Amino acid sequence: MTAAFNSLIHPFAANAVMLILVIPAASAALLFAVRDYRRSARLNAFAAFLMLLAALALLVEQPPPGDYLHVDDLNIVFIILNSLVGFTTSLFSASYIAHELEIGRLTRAQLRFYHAMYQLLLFAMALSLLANNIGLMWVAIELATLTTVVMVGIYRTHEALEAAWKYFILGSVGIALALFGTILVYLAALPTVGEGAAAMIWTVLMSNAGRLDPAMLNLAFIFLLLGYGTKVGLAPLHAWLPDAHAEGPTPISAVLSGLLLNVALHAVLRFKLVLAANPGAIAPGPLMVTLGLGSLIFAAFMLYRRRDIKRLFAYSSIENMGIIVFAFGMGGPLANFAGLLQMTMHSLTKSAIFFTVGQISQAKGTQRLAELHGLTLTQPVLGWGLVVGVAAIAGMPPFGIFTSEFLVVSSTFARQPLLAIPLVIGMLVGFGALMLRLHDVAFGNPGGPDHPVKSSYIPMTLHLGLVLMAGIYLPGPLVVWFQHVAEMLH
Amino acid sequence: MIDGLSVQLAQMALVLSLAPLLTGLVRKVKARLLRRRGPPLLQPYRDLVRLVHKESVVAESASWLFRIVPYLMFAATWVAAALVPTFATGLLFSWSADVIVIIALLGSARFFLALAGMDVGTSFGGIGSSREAMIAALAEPALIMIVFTLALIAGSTQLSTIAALMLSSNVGLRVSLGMALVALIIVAIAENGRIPVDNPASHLELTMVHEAMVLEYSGRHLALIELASSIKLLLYVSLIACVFVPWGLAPAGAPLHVHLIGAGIYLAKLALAGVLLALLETMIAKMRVFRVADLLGAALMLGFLATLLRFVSRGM
Amino acid sequence: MQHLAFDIAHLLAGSIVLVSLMLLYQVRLYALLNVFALQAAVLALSVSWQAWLQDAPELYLTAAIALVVKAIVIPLALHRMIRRLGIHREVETALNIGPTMLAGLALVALAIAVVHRVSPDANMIAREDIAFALAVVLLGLLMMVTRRNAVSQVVGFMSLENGLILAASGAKGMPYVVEISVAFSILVAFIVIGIFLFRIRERFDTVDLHALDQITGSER
Amino acid sequence: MLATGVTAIVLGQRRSPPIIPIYMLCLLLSVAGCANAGAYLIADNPAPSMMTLPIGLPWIGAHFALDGLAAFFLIVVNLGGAAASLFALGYGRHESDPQRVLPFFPLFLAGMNLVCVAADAFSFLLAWEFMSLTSWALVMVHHRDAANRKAGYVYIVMASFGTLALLLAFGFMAGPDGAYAFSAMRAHAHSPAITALVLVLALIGAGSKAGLVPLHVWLPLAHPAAPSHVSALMSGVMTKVAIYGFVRMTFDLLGTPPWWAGLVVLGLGGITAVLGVLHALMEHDLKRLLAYHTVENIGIIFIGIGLAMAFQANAMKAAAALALTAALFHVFNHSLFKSLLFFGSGAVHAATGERDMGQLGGLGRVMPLTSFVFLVGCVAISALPPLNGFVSEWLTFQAILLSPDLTQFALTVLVPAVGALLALSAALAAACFVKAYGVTFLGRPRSDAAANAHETDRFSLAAMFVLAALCLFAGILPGFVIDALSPATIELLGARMPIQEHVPWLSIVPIAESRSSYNGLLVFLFVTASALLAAWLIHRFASKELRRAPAWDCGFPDPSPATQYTSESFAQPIRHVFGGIAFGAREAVDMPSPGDLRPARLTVTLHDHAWEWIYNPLAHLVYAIADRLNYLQFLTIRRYLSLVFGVLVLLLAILASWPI
Repeated sequence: MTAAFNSLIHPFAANAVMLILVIPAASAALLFAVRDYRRSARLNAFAAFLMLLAALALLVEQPPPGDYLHVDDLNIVFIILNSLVGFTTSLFSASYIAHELEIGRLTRAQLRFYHAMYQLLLFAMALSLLANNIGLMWVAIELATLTTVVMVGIYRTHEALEAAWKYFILGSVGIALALFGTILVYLAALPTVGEGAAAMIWTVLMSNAGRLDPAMLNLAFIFLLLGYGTKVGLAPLHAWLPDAHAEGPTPISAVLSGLLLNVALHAVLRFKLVLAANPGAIAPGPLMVTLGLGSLIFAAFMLYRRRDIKRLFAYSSIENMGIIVFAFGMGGPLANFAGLLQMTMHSLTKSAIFFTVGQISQAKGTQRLAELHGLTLTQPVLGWGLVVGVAAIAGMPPFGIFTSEFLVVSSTFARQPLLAIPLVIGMLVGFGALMLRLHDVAFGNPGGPDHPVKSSYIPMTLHLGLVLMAGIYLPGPLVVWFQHVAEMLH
Repeated sequence: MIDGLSVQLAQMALVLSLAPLLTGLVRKVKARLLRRRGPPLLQPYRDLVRLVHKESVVAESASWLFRIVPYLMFAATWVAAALVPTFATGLLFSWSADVIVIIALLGSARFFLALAGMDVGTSFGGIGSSREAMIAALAEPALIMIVFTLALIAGSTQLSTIAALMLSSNVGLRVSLGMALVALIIVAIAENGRIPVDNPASHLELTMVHEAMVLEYSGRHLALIELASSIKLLLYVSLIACVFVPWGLAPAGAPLHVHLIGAGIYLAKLALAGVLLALLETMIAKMRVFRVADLLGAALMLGFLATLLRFVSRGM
Repeated sequence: MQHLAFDIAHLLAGSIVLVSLMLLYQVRLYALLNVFALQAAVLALSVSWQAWLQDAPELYLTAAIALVVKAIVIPLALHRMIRRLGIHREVETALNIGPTMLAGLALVALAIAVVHRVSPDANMIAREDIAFALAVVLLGLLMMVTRRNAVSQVVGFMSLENGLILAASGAKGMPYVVEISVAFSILVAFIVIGIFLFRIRERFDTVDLHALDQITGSER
Repeated sequence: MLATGVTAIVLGQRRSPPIIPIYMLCLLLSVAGCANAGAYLIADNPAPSMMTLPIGLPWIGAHFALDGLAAFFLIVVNLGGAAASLFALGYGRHESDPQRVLPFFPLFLAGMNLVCVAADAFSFLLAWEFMSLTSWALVMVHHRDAANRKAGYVYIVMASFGTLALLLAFGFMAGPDGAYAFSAMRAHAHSPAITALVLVLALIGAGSKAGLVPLHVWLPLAHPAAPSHVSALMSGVMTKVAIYGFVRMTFDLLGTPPWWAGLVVLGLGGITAVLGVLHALMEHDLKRLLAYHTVENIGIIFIGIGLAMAFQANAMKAAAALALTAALFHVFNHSLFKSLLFFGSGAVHAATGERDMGQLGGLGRVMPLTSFVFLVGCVAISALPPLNGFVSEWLTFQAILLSPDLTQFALTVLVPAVGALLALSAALAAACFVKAYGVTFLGRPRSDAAANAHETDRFSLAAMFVLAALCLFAGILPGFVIDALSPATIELLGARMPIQEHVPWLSIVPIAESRSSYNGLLVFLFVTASALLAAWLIHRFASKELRRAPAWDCGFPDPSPATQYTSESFAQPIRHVFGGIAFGAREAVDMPSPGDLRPARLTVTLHDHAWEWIYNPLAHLVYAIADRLNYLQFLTIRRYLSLVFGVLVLLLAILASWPI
């Protein structure tokens, strides 16, 4: 493959792109070898950091698209977000996992495995984001799925294995559907683009999207939407998501919510663009709007009956994904901008929340909501961190999600008032549920044991700080950039 | 200016001096109607003087409020009465307060009296205050409604203006006015604690309202309260008089003899009103406290209806 | 000649659909496995026919994989598993055979109706093949949904995959068909191993952890 | 710009733990804010000052503007803020865990200031919701009490509900291209349909914050839950900020409202006023009583606003100016005396640890100063002359008297009814505060806590006395306040009340001398003069000796304070009259048979219709749906697959039947 690169891509940028892929791949291989878990944790964080640097380098210069990989504004957003959250999560997981080892939930062997898998996951996600070839994209997402399946099951508890199994089966079906969609896209492109790999290259598809066979595209999009939508966690394809979040290690929950969902969403967006560029095909918007609204309202109601704090926030991820998909489905510069913003903010906030939740569950020794009370008294930092995080995720100012939800709702209402009503209702219902749980967890009379928390608060504070800043002030370049992407998605 | 001032002062003195007389008159006539001889006309004055010279006994549990309330109440009532045209419209300070303010002044007098009733911390004081509050809660809106009716007819809430307009007899007979009159009479009876709402002569604890509130008062304080309540009665009488039977009211800046005539006619009106009130009180029985609500509700409805008529059609 | 070639291709594809319907019809696990092996064989045949048709030699590899892995290895493995785990031999249906067959026919009709929308100017072979492939995929899903045994669900998943391979091989000059078929075989292998590891006797949903500890000897 | 300064410094200061500096700082900043806004109002022909910061929503930025309306409300906010800070200087010492109050108190103030100066939808809503968030945090200060947690929950949900309503309204006014700046919205002409929708949404949004019936349910829960100085802010000031939002949206951004809007607002206002005061009468918790009274006063204010809308719709500018002035005047007054009363209740709470009036009584002797200022507050809120509450109600009455000229029949029928409701609520308010003051401060102490109470600290007293003085000032010299309000009315309605400062004897004349006029100063002087005169005469010429003796009480002196009238027994006659309609009140007497020694029991059940008809059903609905959907959490993999399969088949079917 490297040969293809050197021939196709400008050296420097090629290096950046290559690095993004090579670093995690190499370190994954390396981490399999490293025995000492402390060193491996450090190595893990370091590799993630390098990857972040490489991703930032893409801002400086973007290589021209190649047959396999390409970089455009759209996936740069995702890549940088991914590597950032990946880095912070690796920081968090270093301390978290150490604690898990102490209390004996994990063995050293599993730990090695864990770190290697972590890097492998980063690699898979980066690959699927960078892939210009829809087949490659599919492979990468399958890889990411398998990795996370293994990670979810790592605790070997009955629940964990069931969750992993459920995830695995549903995921495989999703993968199969996505593959069928991919084949259909190829067939749609066959008459115009001609045989061979060219018909699977996204840029090529885009450039003559207008002349692809619409009926075939429609068929393909349905399969792709369902296949990748399973990964996005859209209701009713969401079933794997809550259990996987609840039973896996918390850093993995953070990565799942913060990153993997975005990756799948990115895939959906790619094909949405192809479809939108084709006059004859059905408009993808309504489909996505419907699915988004459905997920939002469904998840909002599901929040009420949750007993496990991680499952609770898993459902809130579904809710947010619903809003994001809704926004992209609405289209238009405002809504797209809002969708991007919401996605970024959700990744940051939700991972921060999972950091907090992980530390809470370590401090209290349970994830059951019924046993968590009055955290602001016993664990002030965690308690207030959770309050801030939930306030942010619930769309309270002065946090970024308020901005994006403001844009989504107001722009929707101006264009499609009838759509805005269920949207608002869903938001309100979800808000009520989150606040209800927050009151019980963060306030009231504390109970249960209190172990000291060793893991660092830095990732959480960093994320929440970013979200806060975004709520008050969005830097100009970022705005311009997002607007450009929004235009591109339009 | 000068005569305005003189009229004002004359009226203030007049209401102060006439009020006990009216009370005495009512008592006398009632007694006569009941085949009793009854107290002499001037008995109220004697009572006041005696009370004023007695020492006043204050309960141990009474607070500072208990002792200033009588003065406040008396002052508020007196000022209110001073602003209702009795025999002349040209009151100097009539512009300083319209009829709404007058009502509100009476309201604050009642407010403080009710507080005083609760001050000592006895059960009967509480009874009185709470019933008074209930009565007032219905009487005041009714009064406001009546005022609306008048104000909408006269295009003003200034009593002098209203009276002047009524005098200028281009008002004619109106349905709304009639309703307002009936409502006003009911309210007046309720506000002054006359039968059938309350019996000023009663000392049967469970039925009394006003008397229960002032139960703990004695001496000069009691005197002031008694005086205030008789002034209040006078006020209502002269209110009804100046709005509904304004004849004989001396217009502003009229020569002296007109004022004297006006004063004479006013005295006649007072006497008439006293006799009528006595008649009414002897004819009907006191009603249970919670029936009062129905009576006052009726008054409120009447007042509201009158206002509504005024709103929807100018003619009525 | 060319026309005849297409007809043969269609014949094979159609017969795969037919076999899928037969799969739905089975009530005993062994019979189910046998029929599935038959389907795999037919698939191998059609794939190799496509290889000859498009003279794409790598498709022969795909055909071989289909033949070896899915027609022979996995059925045998499942046979042994059924015997080992003492899974009883009946196919438990969530929906009875009759209705399932009707649903299957409806799905085939739906598949054809959907693909019929595709403008005919797209080359014929693709169009027809897609119709059949789609039908096979849907039938596989139907199988997974209406059968309760883990084994029969695996079979359903694999027949779904057969549909994918069919579509891929039908797509003229589609790259990575081999890789895809390999990847999928791995996936299927995972599932089968999973079933074996977790001692999933009857249902997909209940994993038996005790067995796992015996196997991996991990302390918890 | 001032408010941003407030925010900045406040944000800088907020983390430092000690009490004094923070409240001092808030005090100074608030006073500065007052001065600034006041200077703006006093200045002849003031020009609105704009300012845009490159924060908030990108490509629009955060607009801030200071105009008459904003300046007036800034005064209200900062006056309340200053008083609360001053009060808190003393009261804050009683706080159990101050570190939960200190960070949010300044932020809360800052949020309210920001709302008043925000000039684009985004920063407005941001400040609005920020205000809710911080106040929610303040409500949750005493979170160990489950009732407070419930209060906080209801509050935050209602708040975000209101915010979403406002958000939708702004979305409508901004249009699809997102013109969120207020200036753009003003320029933009709105179609009737949109105007109607925006009005309804604004009413819901602002009403839910202000406590308009039936959106008031959170208010009596949340306000008492917070520490008293915060309750004062929430009740006295934050509700006013909501009023500001409503006035801003309806009069300023939408332009001339349609007449039916006035109808709706009037009706709601009237109902709110009466229901609020009736609820207050039924309360025996002092702070809840005050909170319900806030509901009543909000109703009165909305009556004024509704009248203004009706007049404006009929192009009766002068009348509209009168009505709006009355409303805004009442806003000012209510912020004064409601803060004062909440401070008083806080002082009582600090001295006795009790909020239940059933445990209080006789505080007038142990806390004379507090009881005096509290009395002033009671007289003011009961709309009795010569204090300020009366003036605004008097103005409202004057406005009502102008309304026969309205052309719409519905209005001419509704307005007198609303007038009756207004009068009723005023009378009931008087009754209610006779009860509140009498039971709390008069009579004999009902508990040891009340008996051993002692006067509060200097700061608290200072705060309360300042407010009382302001109440008196606004009551006897209302002309100045009215003139200060004129810039706002001119901006919103293009009209103003006649200039009052040249009227002789400082009396106020709404329309014309002949029509009506009122002179608080003279009335005040007359009353005090004649009272003093009477006192002097009697003490001079008649007896002035005084003897303390046990209470007579018709010869049944009762030893136990329990025989005093309690708040429930005081309200009983009124409950008899109104309870049936307002609360569906039921009484059940359980009288033991003769010879039976157990005590007789009288149980009274009251129902809050808002809860029973709206909120509980909603909650049940949500939970029912949640339960239904919850089955989806426990399906087997096969069923999940069948979900996926179903969706797939559905989509394919749709596609197959899609018309090309």
